[in-house]
Amino acid sequence: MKLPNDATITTDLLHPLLNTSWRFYLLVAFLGSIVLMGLSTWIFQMVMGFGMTGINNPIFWAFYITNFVFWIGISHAGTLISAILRLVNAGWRRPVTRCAEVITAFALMIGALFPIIHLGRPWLFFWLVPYPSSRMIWPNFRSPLAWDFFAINTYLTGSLLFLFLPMIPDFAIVRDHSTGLRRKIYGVLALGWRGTTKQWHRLETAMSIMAVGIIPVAVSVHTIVSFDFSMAPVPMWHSTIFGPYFVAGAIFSGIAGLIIAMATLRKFLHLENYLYPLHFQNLGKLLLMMSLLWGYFVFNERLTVWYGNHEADMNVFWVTQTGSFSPLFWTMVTVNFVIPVIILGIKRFRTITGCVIASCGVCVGMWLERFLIVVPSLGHKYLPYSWGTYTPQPVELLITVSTFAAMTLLYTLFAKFVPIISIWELKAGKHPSPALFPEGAREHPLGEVHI
Amino acid sequence: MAHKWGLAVDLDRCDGCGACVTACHAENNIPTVGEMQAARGRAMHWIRVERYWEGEFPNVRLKFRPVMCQQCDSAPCEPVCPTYASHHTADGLNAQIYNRCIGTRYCANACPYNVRFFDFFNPAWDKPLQLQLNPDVSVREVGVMEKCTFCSQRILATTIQAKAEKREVKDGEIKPACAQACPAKAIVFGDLNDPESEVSRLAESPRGSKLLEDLGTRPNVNYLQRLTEA
Amino acid sequence: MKALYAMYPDGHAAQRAVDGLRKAGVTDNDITVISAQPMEEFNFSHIGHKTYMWYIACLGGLVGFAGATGLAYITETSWPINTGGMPIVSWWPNLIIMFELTMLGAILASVITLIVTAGLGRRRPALYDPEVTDGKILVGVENPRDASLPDLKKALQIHPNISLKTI
Amino acid sequence: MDRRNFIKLTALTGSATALASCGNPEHTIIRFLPEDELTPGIAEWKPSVCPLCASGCGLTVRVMDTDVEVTREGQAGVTRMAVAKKLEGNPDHPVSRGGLCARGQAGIQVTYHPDRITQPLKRTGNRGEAKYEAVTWDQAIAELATQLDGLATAADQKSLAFVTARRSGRRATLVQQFLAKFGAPAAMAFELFGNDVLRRANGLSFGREQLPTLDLARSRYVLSFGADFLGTWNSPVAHAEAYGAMRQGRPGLRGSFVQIESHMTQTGANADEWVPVFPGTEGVLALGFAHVIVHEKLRPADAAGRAGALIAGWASGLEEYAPDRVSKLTGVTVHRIEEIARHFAELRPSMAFAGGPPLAHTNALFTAVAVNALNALVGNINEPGGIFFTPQVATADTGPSASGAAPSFDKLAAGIVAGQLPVKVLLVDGANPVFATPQAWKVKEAFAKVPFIASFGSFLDETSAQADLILPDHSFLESWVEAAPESGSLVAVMSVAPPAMKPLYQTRAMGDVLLEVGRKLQKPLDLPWQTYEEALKTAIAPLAGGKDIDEDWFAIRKQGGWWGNLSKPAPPVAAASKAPMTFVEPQFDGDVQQFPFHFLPYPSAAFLDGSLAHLPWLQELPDPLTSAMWSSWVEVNPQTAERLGISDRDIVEIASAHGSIQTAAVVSPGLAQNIIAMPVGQGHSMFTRYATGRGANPIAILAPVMEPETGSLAWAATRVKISRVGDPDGRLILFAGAKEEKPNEGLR
Repeated sequence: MKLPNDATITTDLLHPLLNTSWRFYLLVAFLGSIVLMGLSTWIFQMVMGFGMTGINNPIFWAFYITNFVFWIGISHAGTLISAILRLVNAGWRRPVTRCAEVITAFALMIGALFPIIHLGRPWLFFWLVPYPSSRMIWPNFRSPLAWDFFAINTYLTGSLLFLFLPMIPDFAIVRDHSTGLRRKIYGVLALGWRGTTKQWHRLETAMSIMAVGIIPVAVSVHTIVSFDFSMAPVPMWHSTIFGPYFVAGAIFSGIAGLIIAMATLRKFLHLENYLYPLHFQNLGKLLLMMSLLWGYFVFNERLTVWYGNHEADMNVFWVTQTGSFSPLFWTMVTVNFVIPVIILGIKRFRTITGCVIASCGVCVGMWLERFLIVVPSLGHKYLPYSWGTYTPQPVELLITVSTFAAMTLLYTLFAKFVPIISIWELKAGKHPSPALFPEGAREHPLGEVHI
Repeated sequence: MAHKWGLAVDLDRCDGCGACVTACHAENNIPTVGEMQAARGRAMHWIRVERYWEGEFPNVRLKFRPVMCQQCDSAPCEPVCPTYASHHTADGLNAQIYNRCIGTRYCANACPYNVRFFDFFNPAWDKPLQLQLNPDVSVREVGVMEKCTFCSQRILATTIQAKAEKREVKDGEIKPACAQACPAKAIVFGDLNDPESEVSRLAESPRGSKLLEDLGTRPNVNYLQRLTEA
Repeated sequence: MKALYAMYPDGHAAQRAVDGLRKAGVTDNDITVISAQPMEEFNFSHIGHKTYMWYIACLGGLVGFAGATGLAYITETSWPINTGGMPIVSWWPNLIIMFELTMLGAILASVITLIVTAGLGRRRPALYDPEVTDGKILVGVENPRDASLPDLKKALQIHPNISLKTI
Repeated sequence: MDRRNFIKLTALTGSATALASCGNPEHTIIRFLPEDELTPGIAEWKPSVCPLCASGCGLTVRVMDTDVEVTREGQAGVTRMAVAKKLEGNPDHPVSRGGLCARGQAGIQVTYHPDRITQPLKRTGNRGEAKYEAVTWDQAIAELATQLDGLATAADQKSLAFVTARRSGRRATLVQQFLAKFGAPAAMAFELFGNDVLRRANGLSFGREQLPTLDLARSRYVLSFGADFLGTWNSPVAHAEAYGAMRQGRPGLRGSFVQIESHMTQTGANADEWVPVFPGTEGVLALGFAHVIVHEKLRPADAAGRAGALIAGWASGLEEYAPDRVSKLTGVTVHRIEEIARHFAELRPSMAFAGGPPLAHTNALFTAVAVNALNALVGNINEPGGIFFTPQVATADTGPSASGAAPSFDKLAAGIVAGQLPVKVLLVDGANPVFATPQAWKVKEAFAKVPFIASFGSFLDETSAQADLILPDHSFLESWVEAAPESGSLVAVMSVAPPAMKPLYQTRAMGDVLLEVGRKLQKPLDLPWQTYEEALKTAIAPLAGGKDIDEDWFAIRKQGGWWGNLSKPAPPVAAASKAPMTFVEPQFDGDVQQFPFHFLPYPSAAFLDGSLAHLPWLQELPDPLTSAMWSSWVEVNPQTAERLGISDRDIVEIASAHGSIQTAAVVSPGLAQNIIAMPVGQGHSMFTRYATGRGANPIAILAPVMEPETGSLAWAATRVKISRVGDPDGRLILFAGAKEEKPNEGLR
């Protein structure tokens, strides 16, 4: 396999931008129709009334909130991971960072949509925004939902900038390699980037500041999402472990999502020369670690509840362990823990395919985890007379499906209009900073350091 | 001195007949959701008579407990509402401002008593059933939370009347629909800040206890236990 | 003449040109080096690496923090709603919002600094050559004094087949 | 059935305006001037009387002004009207004392029911098809008059029959006078859950042919034999009020209460001691108690007096009712029998009473008399904290009495079917026998043979649907309403109240219609009154005993009735001669092998005998024990359910020798293994949009077994078999959380 040089890097990575196949249009049309279906379903739900969903008394939250937490979790793939890799300057990050950060941006947008979809009166969602209304009634900053609003917006802004800044030099490259309208557009996007040493320095500095800033924000976001639950006196919600538990789970599902995305790109954009098995193995190891961490958290949560033996908690506990929700629970344990540990723990299985299989399982499992946190607890609060059960209705299923389509669609379009691998960072790999590497050390363009 | 409205429910008087439930529907314009919605667990009863079986035949016992909003002093439903739709009033009630509610349903999750109800559809009354609607109570539109108000419309009417007559509200002058209907007089409403009021007197009772007290919600409803033998 | 520059195939050549210019008494601030990627290992790449961005970011953070504190306090006191014995201004929850806005402030501050100091988004035409993106390295001097032109030319002409360009 | 057309028809005007009012009513609908001066937004409280059951609770009605769609002279429009908003108990009324049961609260929906009959209707289709055309009142009354004239000219007045649900009060008097003057037999009062046995027994034991009034408030020990007195029996609101006082009304003294029944009722749920017995053996148990009391010399046997004399072997110490034998017969342990007996005798004042299923067996009269004897033995009659008999206001005034007593309803039906009783004209008021009688009675077939049927019903139910002519009555809020409570009060009561609001539709008070028909006949009946109000006034105003009858009348109607001590209360009726009675095993219809279960239908808390199933509030009211809404169910003991493979919500078939029904099962610990219980009320084939085709009707499969002495239906004397026929299909709707969610029980 030949190592790409500067020229081939540019041509290879610009290839998808500059020529388009009919398959692309077909895919976009297909995904787009599903997304439209989802939107119309939502409108239908608003017109007919929220009763179209399976929500009832007392299960007031279900699918939509599950999706919300799930997508916010997925969003923890990119920015967090790439920020960490940037800070430790792991060379192998270079081809990975952008496709990771894109996931964050889009997953956040989709995730942030669900709290609005789930509102009884979605057309009033802006009452969450702190603006000086006529009667000067402001949002209630005691409400975890208000915290969500701030946290998600900060994280979204940060992630978008974090994604955009490194794209500027690449836009410049596209600008210089294209003509006509495309040249104009990318010219604007490139903000007149030239590539002077000063600009490179500023860019690098900004990126490291952002990296430092974005990590605590990412952690805070999912902690706050977990507060949505742990702040309420609901059996098995009201737990101090939820913060780290959710963050770990988020990164867990995030990495899984990233692996799937990378494998897809590698296959369809023919990036075999850039995304090596090495990357998947590294991410696979990361996933394995998170899987173990997740198992550790679940064990903690369950064991403490079981020892605490509080009646209300135990009702929920048994319903999930052996009751009507147990099939879901044990599926979750299998696909989140057993399978990943087997596949990723054994080197021979830690292939690209292996990683993808494990990741798909993890995505399913993490969705189930959120569902199992939301629904059984609400269905089994303190007074058994007011217990309830839940069955999802078509609108919820359709909207859920359509968001997965939306994610794929956005990703496809992005890969179409932006080099999915940061060109300049790949090239920069050839020019390591002497501060970081001893004399004679040489960083392989794809990340491995050879001394 | 500000009022602090509270209820005392004497479970030894309550015979579980359900008069309070229908009375509440009649007073507060609570819609009947109908067979389909009831089957999906959306029946709205601001007050419900919970019943719990104990033991097996023939040594079987049954206990009734009317459960309405407990109007907690530190109510879990209040701080979680992002729009202040669910908030605390000066006389100690957990008020719900329907127009401020955007329907996050967070308050309902936070409520340990499950006494908050969500309007899944716009309420409808087959004509001319709407003629019965109480003009003093607003009808809730789709997508908002609603709950027991201790019949705030009655509280308001009486307090205004008292003010107009330049006097204090007399104990027992205000009766929520449930208390007024209850044939066994099991539900007593009054001002807990007034040590002379009957509800305060009953709150002193050794039989008295509060529902899910250990959650620290500090409810304003006192349940007087039903005695088991003579 | 706006600028005088030449394209070099690799970092070593560019480095020699830069050194030449320096010998010719041109200060670093007047030397423009443009490359398709940062080239940390070459001395010329350190031109203009001094920046206060970190401090500005911290400043932005402080602004965000102050803003959040103000927002929380003002909004919570502007409508003194009955919270049933809980504090009107409750700092523990507010801390979360303060934290988020602090980070937001820092991030925005650094991005703005980047845009301003790196001269991004400016309209006026600047010294540039698309060949850069093919891997060539541009070294040049903007608005040279006519007097010094010969020296500059000599300094940039490190090799016969380097063609000097002007705009 | 073709309800759609029916609604189109009856709601003709209403729906027309409704359609027109889409958009801007002010522009499309004529606005009539308000008939009376209103103070906008100010509520007025008017007295009324609740007619939904026989208790006769006094109401106060909250009346406020509202826009109402009405038709005046056939012109649809909107007017401002004072309409009822809420019903409350009348605090001054001696029966309700300010309280009101769930059914009473929902009573307001009778007036505003969307499927009310709004004008006279004449049948166009076949019977039961419910195809009607609107006619004017003149036409309708003329029609009825001609039918009656037809009988008169044929000198066949005897073949006019009148079926009603009420047995007392001026309305009954008016009917009775009408029939008497016309020369027809007396009206037939038909109630499924009637208490004729108890009345007869009280007549025998105490000379009072009426239901007892329970002075619970002052009692210390209450012994109830199967009576659901807090839920559906006798005068529930009065009982509940007194019950509250009994429990917590007396500082330091809490009355205790023992319920003896074979199926847990809402009342039984409140008992300190719940004693299940074998069905039909309650009387033996009562005598077992008496035996203990007498033998332990707690009371002398002769203390029972006249009541005791009715029991064979009373004087000789009730030897065949020794605890061990009683224990065998009833399934109650000897120890328990003795304990309860001692408490009953020592914790005075005490009381015992029987009602419901125990009095729906073939040996019911014996049971009732036995309980009476037990009461008398301990001396609880007309004693504070014991049993009283409310002094009855004599509302039936002198006049010709009906020619010949009415046959019991089953005999009437059988007679018609067999052709021995040629009923030519049948008038129905407030009763729904087609629904509330066993199919074995063939009531529907009987009605099919009657040439002309007229109904005064406000709704199209199974019986009205058989009618050729419907003369819709006002709702009770729109008309003069009265009740002469038979029990529930310690003083004499006559509840009466003027209309609380103006009529919404072209309906007329049944009393006025009868009076007008009487005038319109070829040979006018010259009844002593011109209007129903007059009929009420003449009898009730004098009760006050004031000088100016009009003043008295004004005061009475203002407070919603008259109550107080009668100047000359009616004396007890003389002792009817009756041979001493002895216990005979209750007879059950159906072979024990083939039909192993006792079938126990019981009045449902929401619908009583089914007459209230059309009220949405009551449909959605969770049942006190099962929490079921909008559905019917059958209760099965857990062991039985396990044995038959039945689990909650499964669909089961209940078959008696006379038919079978299907409904959902509720596994309940509140009844014995050999009993299954089912609430009455659902299963209407036609009763407005809210009740039609919902659930199953247990009365249908009851055996035509009668209590021999009174000829009333022994509705607890049927045996059935039960089998699982299907998986849960969602027809049973429970408000309470699912019971499944206790998965840890297996593991602990």
